[in-house]
Amino acid sequence: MRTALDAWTILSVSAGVFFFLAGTVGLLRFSDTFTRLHALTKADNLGVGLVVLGLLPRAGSVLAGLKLAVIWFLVLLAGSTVSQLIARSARSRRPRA
Amino acid sequence: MSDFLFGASSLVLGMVALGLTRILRGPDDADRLMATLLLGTGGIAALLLLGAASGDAAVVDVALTLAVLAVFAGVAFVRAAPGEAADGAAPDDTP
Amino acid sequence: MTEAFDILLAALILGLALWTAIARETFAAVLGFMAYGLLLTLVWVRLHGVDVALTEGAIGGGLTGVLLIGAAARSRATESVSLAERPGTLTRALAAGLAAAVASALAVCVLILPVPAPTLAHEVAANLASTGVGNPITGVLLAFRAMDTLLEAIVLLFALVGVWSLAPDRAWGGRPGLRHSADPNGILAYVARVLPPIGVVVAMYIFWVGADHPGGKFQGATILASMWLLVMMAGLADAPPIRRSWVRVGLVAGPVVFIAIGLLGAWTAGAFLAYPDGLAKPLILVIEFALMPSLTLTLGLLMAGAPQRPEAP
Amino acid sequence: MSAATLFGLCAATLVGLGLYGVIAHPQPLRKIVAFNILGSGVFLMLGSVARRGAAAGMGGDPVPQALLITGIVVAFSATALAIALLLRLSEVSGSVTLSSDAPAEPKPDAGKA
Repeated sequence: MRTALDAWTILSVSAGVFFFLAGTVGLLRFSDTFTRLHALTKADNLGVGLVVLGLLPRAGSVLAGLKLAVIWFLVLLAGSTVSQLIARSARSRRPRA
Repeated sequence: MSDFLFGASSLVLGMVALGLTRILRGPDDADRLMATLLLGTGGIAALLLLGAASGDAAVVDVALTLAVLAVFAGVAFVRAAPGEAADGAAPDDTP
Repeated sequence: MTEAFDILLAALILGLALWTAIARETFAAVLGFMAYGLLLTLVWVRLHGVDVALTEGAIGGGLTGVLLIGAAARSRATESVSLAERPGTLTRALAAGLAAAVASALAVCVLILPVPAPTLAHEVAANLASTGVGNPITGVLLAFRAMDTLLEAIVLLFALVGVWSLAPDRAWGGRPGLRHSADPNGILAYVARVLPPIGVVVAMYIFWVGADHPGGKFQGATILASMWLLVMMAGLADAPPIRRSWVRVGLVAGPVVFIAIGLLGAWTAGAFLAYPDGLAKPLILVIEFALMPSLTLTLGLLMAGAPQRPEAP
Repeated sequence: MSAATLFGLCAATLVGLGLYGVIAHPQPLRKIVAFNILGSGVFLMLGSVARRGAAAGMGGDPVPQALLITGIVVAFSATALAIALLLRLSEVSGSVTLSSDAPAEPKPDAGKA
């Protein structure tokens, strides 16, 4: 049981780390603001999400697990609204192409 | 297991830190802000991993605080951006 | 593995501090500072100061960043003028020399610190039971060094009075800051409706666990003040005019209760801010409950800034 | 090297960087940021001392840690006051500069209120 849980944590956390890698590469390599924004939100949603999923079985109590889930939800909320706000502000400031 | 979690935490931190070179390069303020936001998210993930690695349950509360406040940098940016007439800046202050 | 993490963290912090010192654009420097604040939170966790990490995350990562971003955006127009005033080479060389000397002296001090490090942890551990709280930091803040906490709350009030005193005459007593208007159906208004209820719950949780685990009134009040600020920035509510008596009463209520309990201690327990035997825990709770709303109000109004608009008729 | 020593040395460098910025940077807002870096260097040094004092089952000496919390809040209130001063200065004079012979013309409509 213990090994299975550990394997799950390793798998899920590694996948989360991969999405942070993807987010960083996207932020550095993509060509304009909007595509970079797209890369960024992947790290938010999936990176933190998978890390939270990986750590969930290790949370000692229901409250600790709930806190992890709330953190994920808050990161999702912040990521989606802030990316919308940035995109709108970037579009309104850019000269009409 | 704790070594793995520490390693994952270092990796996340190192990668989002690489993303910080966007603050150096810009070109737009929005791009710079994105690098800070990525660091914010990565910081939350790194904290969670760090807390699990060291077995200190209270670290999750720190991540929780950061997550609640994560939207603020973006909101302040939009509110302060030129073109935001409500903030007193001239609306035609665009580059 | 932990060594590698620490070295990476230290290198990142130094790099970001250097960036804020040399960046040409103020906005880029401010963003660098926000990232710096976040990494500092990780450092506090590594130094086993989770209470400090909570404070740093809430204040350094949240409130200070919002203040700086707003100021950077407004001072952008005059940036080039200020850059032309760079001090001469001699001044900068002298400044660099002084900074290097101070940094080296401090580094030497760090390296020659006494080896069995002096600590008050044993004293705190021995006396914590008499306060009834389980979190040693809360014990220090509200029992052993309660005077510091009282004065800190008063310093915050003084800072707010200082900010208010910068109001133009016509706006005195009016509403702080500029009015934000927003599309009521926009995304900003949406997040300002969804987030605050969650934020209030998190703030109360952080406040409540502060008795036995890391947390407490400052961290909780900071989150509450941020939620209030979000609602104001989204244009859903306006800042209150500072002449309102509920604002004034709310601001001083917490410190007044604190001082009253302190005086009570002088009368019943023989010293200012001493608690009578067996009553420490309830009195600490009363102080925390009284301070929390006052701190929220103070922090929120500090963020809102000086009054700029006369109260609408 | 222990984490406490590492971050202690890091703190000494931060104090140096912040001090240089406070003296050498011409722009007031940058001075405020540099002041915050300087302050956080001091806090970090106290934090490293607190970590060295770990005993009695606590991860660090709680007394300096509690003082740190007080310090961070006070530093924030000083920053808020400084920024309010800065904004008022730019409102009154039309420019943000500490130089006594400001090159920028004051706005005609924003005289000393």
